[in-house]
Amino acid sequence: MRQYLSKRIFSSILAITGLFVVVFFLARLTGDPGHLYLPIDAPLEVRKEFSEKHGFNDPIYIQFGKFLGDLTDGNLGYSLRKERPAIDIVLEAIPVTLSLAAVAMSIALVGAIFIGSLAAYRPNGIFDRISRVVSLTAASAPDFWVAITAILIFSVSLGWLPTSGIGGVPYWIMPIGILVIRPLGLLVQVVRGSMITALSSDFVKTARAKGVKEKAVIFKHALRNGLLPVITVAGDQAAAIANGAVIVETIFGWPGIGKLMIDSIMQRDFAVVQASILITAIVILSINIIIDIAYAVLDPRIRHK
Amino acid sequence: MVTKVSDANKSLLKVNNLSVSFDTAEGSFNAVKEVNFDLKKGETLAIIGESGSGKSVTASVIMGILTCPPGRIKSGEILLDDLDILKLSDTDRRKLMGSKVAIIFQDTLSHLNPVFSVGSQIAECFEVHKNLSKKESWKRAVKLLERVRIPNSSKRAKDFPHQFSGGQRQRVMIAMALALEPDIIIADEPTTALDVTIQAKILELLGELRDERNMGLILITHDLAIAAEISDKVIVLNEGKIVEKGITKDVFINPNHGYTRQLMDSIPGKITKQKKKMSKKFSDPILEIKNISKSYDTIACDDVSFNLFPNEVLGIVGESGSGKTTISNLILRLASPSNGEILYHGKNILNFNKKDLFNYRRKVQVVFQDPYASLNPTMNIFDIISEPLVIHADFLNKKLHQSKVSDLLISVGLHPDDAIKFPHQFSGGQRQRIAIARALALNPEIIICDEAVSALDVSIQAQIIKLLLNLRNKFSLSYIFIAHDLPVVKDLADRVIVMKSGKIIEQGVTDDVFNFPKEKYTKDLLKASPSIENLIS
Amino acid sequence: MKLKNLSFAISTATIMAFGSLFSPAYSAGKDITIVIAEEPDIVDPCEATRSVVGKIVKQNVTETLTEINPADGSVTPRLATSWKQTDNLTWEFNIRKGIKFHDGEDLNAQAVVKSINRALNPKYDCEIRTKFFGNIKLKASAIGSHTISVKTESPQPIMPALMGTMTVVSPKTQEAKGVRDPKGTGPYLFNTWTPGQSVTLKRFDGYWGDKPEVENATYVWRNESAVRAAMVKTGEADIAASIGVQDANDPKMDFSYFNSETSRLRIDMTRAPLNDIRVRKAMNLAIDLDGLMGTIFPKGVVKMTQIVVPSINGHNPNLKPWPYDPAEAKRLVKAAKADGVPVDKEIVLIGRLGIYPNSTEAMEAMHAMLTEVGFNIKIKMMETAGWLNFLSRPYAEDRGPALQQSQHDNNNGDAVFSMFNKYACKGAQSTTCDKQVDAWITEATAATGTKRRNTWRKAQKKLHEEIIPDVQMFHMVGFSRVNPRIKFTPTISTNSEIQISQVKFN
Amino acid sequence: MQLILEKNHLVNKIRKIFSMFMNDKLALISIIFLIFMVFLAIFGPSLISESYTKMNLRLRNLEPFSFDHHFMYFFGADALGRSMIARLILATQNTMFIAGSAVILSMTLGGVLGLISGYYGGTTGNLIMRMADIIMSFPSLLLAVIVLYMFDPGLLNLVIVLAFTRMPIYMRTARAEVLEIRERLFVSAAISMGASNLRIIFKHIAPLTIPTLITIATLDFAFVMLGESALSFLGVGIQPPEVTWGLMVAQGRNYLQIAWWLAFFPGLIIMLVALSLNLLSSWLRIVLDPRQRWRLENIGDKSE
Repeated sequence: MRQYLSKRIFSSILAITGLFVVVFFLARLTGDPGHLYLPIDAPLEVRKEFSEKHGFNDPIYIQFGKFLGDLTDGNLGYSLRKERPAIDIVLEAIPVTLSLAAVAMSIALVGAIFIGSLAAYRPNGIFDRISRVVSLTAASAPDFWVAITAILIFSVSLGWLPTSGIGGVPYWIMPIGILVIRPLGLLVQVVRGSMITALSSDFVKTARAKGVKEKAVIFKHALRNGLLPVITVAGDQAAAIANGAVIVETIFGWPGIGKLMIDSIMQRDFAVVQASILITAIVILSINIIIDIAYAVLDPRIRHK
Repeated sequence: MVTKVSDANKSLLKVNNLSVSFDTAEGSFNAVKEVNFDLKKGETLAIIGESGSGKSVTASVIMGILTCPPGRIKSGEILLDDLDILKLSDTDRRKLMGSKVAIIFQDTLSHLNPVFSVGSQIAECFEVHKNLSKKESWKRAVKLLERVRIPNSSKRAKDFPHQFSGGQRQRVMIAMALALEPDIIIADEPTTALDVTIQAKILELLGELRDERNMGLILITHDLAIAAEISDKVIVLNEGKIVEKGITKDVFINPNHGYTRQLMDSIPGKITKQKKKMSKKFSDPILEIKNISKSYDTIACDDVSFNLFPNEVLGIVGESGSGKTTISNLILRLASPSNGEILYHGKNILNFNKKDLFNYRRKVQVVFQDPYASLNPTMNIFDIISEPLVIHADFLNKKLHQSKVSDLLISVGLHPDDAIKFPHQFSGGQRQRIAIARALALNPEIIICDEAVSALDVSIQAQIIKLLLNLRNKFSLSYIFIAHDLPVVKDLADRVIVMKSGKIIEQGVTDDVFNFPKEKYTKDLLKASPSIENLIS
Repeated sequence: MKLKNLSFAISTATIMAFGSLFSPAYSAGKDITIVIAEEPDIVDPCEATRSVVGKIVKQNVTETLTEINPADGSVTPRLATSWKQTDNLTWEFNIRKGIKFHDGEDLNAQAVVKSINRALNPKYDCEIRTKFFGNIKLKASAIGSHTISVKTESPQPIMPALMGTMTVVSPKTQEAKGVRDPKGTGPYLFNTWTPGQSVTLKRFDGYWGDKPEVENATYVWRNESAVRAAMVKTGEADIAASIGVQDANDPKMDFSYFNSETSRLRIDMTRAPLNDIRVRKAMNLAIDLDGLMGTIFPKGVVKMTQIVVPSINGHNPNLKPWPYDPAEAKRLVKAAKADGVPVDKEIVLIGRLGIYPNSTEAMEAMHAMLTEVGFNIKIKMMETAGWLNFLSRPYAEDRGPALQQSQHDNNNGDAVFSMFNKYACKGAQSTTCDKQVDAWITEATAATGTKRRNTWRKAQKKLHEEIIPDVQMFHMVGFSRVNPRIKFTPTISTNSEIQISQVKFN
Repeated sequence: MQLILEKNHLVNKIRKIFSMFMNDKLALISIIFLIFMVFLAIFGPSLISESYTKMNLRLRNLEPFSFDHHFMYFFGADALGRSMIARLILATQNTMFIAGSAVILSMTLGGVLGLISGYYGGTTGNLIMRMADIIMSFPSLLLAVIVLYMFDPGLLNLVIVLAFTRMPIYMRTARAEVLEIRERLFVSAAISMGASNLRIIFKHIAPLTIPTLITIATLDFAFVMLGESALSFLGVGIQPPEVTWGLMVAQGRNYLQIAWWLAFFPGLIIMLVALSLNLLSSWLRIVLDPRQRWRLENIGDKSE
């Protein structure tokens, strides 16, 4: 297990490095940021002088070399736009997204386990059918559309919730709600599937033959096994929820990493793009490693490999 | 005293007119038809039947773990202490499960929950039924493990099912069943997957415990020999119906029903006489195995040498882990040995170039143990059987494939129309025939049968063995016949090799080895295999 | 007793905590909330001409030397009380006396000079320099305690208007680097900035002018127009600067106003078939501007005849907008085709996403109408950076014929801020080169008074009638939503500044 | 005779599949709906007259469900007065094309890469899996945005980008399946017959992975559609005058207060298609899992 983990960490580092190089070049291929920094009417000479000064005219490999040099000093670059170290900006944004994602994911997981288990107990029963259609319908709608409709309904028409922004519990309800539906819909199906498998496993028969109560059969014997595939999918959802965060943060004005990335890509604020991608990738890969550990904790067969 | 006697005669369990059906797309079929039996204290009832005979379904019904749907109990009652448990509420019934009646399953790896330690799974019985504290339950669980002779039990209790060997897991299962000292234990094929020596020990333990606690034991098995060794009473099930019923000795000595007789005839070790007619002319060996060794994590095969002669059946016997499959893989060049050489007609196959190897593969074919896994489920039978012909395209004109496949199907006892079907439409025995047809397609010299009949019911086993013998005569084949089951080898092989831990322990002409074993291990093996002869004689 | 107190305190605290948790932060009292479209990345007053920064700091935190009256383009005093031109190249400004910066520094000639030098420091790419003073060599010096002189290498007759962009900051302000806590002389102090969430301004008690009513102003930002509009509707915000026309559906709170933007399609005149005047004429004739008004474009837009809006000095009021005459357009296309002009060639219509509300639909409409008269148009909508690559020189050599959706904002009083860049031979975004127009631009730039105005007007006329470098569209209107609890009328300058001191409560 | 038998077999097979559909009414409705949509995608655009797709500012934001105009305006008209029905049909073709080709492309590429990685293992296999890691360690939406900023958001690029971001799931699944299938006996049997690597991969292993991959692909189709609409929201989706449902929702969102139908109808269709695909996929999963198939076989029995 330990060997597996260290291998996993090593390959993650490899992946991050690869991603980083790819993004560096990709970003630079999207064009000279000088146009964007300067006003539209800026004279040609000013433009030239600007690119010269910030090294945007250098060949890309020289830019990369410079960047690597900075990196070895622990410097992730400096945002020309915001005149601050990129890492500061990213570290400000990441807790927002993390808390948003953590709350959303917890709700999705708990909800999915509950709904999915009940649905699996009587496959094709009425609860199963209803929960399937409802969860899948919700997960099938474009999220930005749901978000704006929700604002119009719950804030403007009904006045129950604030439209947007950061604050107490009411401010969380809509963003979380939007962020939850897709993973919830997906996870309900995964839980349902793996619980059906678990509930029809032989060891469930053994438990029943022992006279174990039905509740314990479902929530102890079956669930513990049924959770394993759920955890894997939940891990894959980590990156997907970052996608959702881009949309939710943009609409609800949450200063998270998703919005930051989109904004900085649009503004060609390369330092911020790179720093945020690096941090996001580290977070996502860490989550995956944590999930591997969780998997091993839950499944002794993996632990002893 | 009087009460005691009547007590002893009282039935612990009575099954009356039990009928169970299953609903499928093809319609509903009756898996169990009006089954009656009873069980008394200290008594062992063997339920004998081949796969699909309804024996396990009966056990599931008694334990209340039949999956419904698709299963459906149509009629009948199950009296446990005069209480019809089919009429009880789930809660009341649950109280009896494990405490009055407990079950031991065949496939212990899947029947034990993989994510809980064995100790906690045994302790759960006490927590559920006796409301004991966790600590006390654990203590008792450890004691039980000790009773079923798990060494170092206080430590092993914390281990998980996958950390135990098959035999040990079966002991854990038994411990779990014993936990609440039930009146009845149902053992559903408890030893099927185990080696003979371990099987003997488990059966011994079960008998011992039955006597110690004066329990009733229901032993469900397909193996007549096991039933003969351990049971007092026996019922024979065929297609859900009881065809024969009575005291074990009576049934085996004097079977009434045709099906029982057929089962008795199929017991391996009886075809011996037909085989003897074959005269053997020792010529140059086709295959010479010289000092081969191979190790994976452990040593799988260590300095093994033997020869295979034309038109000979060579049996290789050994328990799991003895290295017999490794040898098959080495000969098939699915793996390479770390040492030694394999000569085919005097040429070392390990030095073969691509073309030589390709030609070699044409001459050496294989039939694997598991007919469910050895046929590609996405290909139809024609594609499967003709695949060797497609690969070795120069062997036969493509236009002739159709008729060749038809011929092959006929020669293994199937119908040419079967060619358009898919593997899942066939039974295990039929699939094995298909695998044999495929092996014959290229007119090979050698067929390696790697546990080719182990997974089959006895009656089917007998048919396949007969088929193999016929084919040998017809096509002058040589077989390497690998098995863990000694009687099967006895039926078929001209010579036998006994293996243990990667080494050849003993080899010789079949009858010599079976009748006058030289090595202790061979003797142990022979002794451990249950047999009806003991009962009859 | 103590225990009782404690429990009372705890329960009160809990109630308050929950209260604040469960009620949205509605603005109340003398505080207002303003919701804008995007977060400022920097708030340095030197960037105040950028609309996102200007809306926060301009005339609120920092003030300019002069101010331009949006109604007629005239220049009025702000921090400078008066000014005069001493010779062709030199201007003198008198600075208001007795003013202190937010950090306690005195406003005097030295401070103003320092502020100008800071803005024009080539090490700092501040927008005042890059946008307005990029081509001007300028030297500012103090010639009295409260008088400065500004000397340029070439005549700058509109120096007072240019000084309307020059924000004055405390002399202690850091050089050559943007600041995140600007100190000016304005009626509001820059109070807090929580990145990603809000900026707050607080009333400055030492302000030299009238004491404004609003005590605290909070700026928040939301990308979606619908959300901005909803926030004012629900009372979460008081002013939503710039909302889409489709969201401006409540006459009680929505204002429309000219926003000084002029929208057009720039024609790349260097590429066939666009180098043929009949083609350019046909394009203008093909557009049903009346049909677009009140549908894709808001009702109040005005058909343009030239790049600058009517309030700008140099606007020619005598020009007539193009009529909608598809038959004539088709005839012209046919005629051009007959002369061998490759009118069938694919022309790319480069649009920019979100340049104004409905920008994509607008391009779809333009596409439909141009296609109708026989052009082969392909729409290519781009985000800002990509779009910019096509907008300014140097142009790609291998480019094909293109129309570019663009919008120009000039609320600085004079046509000079538009004409050179758009239409001079060397203009950064010009594709036309007419010697006559070029000469007029040079002439008008150096001239003053009526001559200046008339020269601009001549140039406008020729461009409109004989050169036709644009498919002309509209002088645009903007929409803002204002909470009825306050009195604030958005104007043409609301795009670039929101003077909180003008906000009154109802 | 062979032929007749084969035909019968085929008929039986179809009958069986049909009866399995009959047993899951939701799946039946889904497949009928999807077939209708495919039909619409292929033939729809040629059936609608050009006049309905033309700008008609008089009918701008025409309200739906009115009979005053031609039935093509029954679902109202958009901001340029184009018939919603006509637009939706045009969008069907584009959406189906984009999502369909993206899914097929990513399934094929990802599947083959996964097969290779699983079968050969070693450095190549690891390298391929690291590639999957890289793609997965980053929100796909942003990757797509970056790439589409770099290249035009044309139809082809859109397909490539969407396919690329969905690839890892196929790579991982195919690889995992191969690692398992590779150990099965029929593969050993094929090797001992002398079958070549290519034959083993494509004849023996690939067909077994396909059902799983197709199940994922059905789901993925929905994901790709939603991803495409998210790209439209961010402005890098398909470019007008081409249209997809996603673009219609993205453009219509601005009009939610005054013309809700602009975003509602395409949103509804996306939802219905995604839902149908989801239902179909869960049906497929059951059909392809022999342990669960009885659920479908068995219900019918009772209803008969």
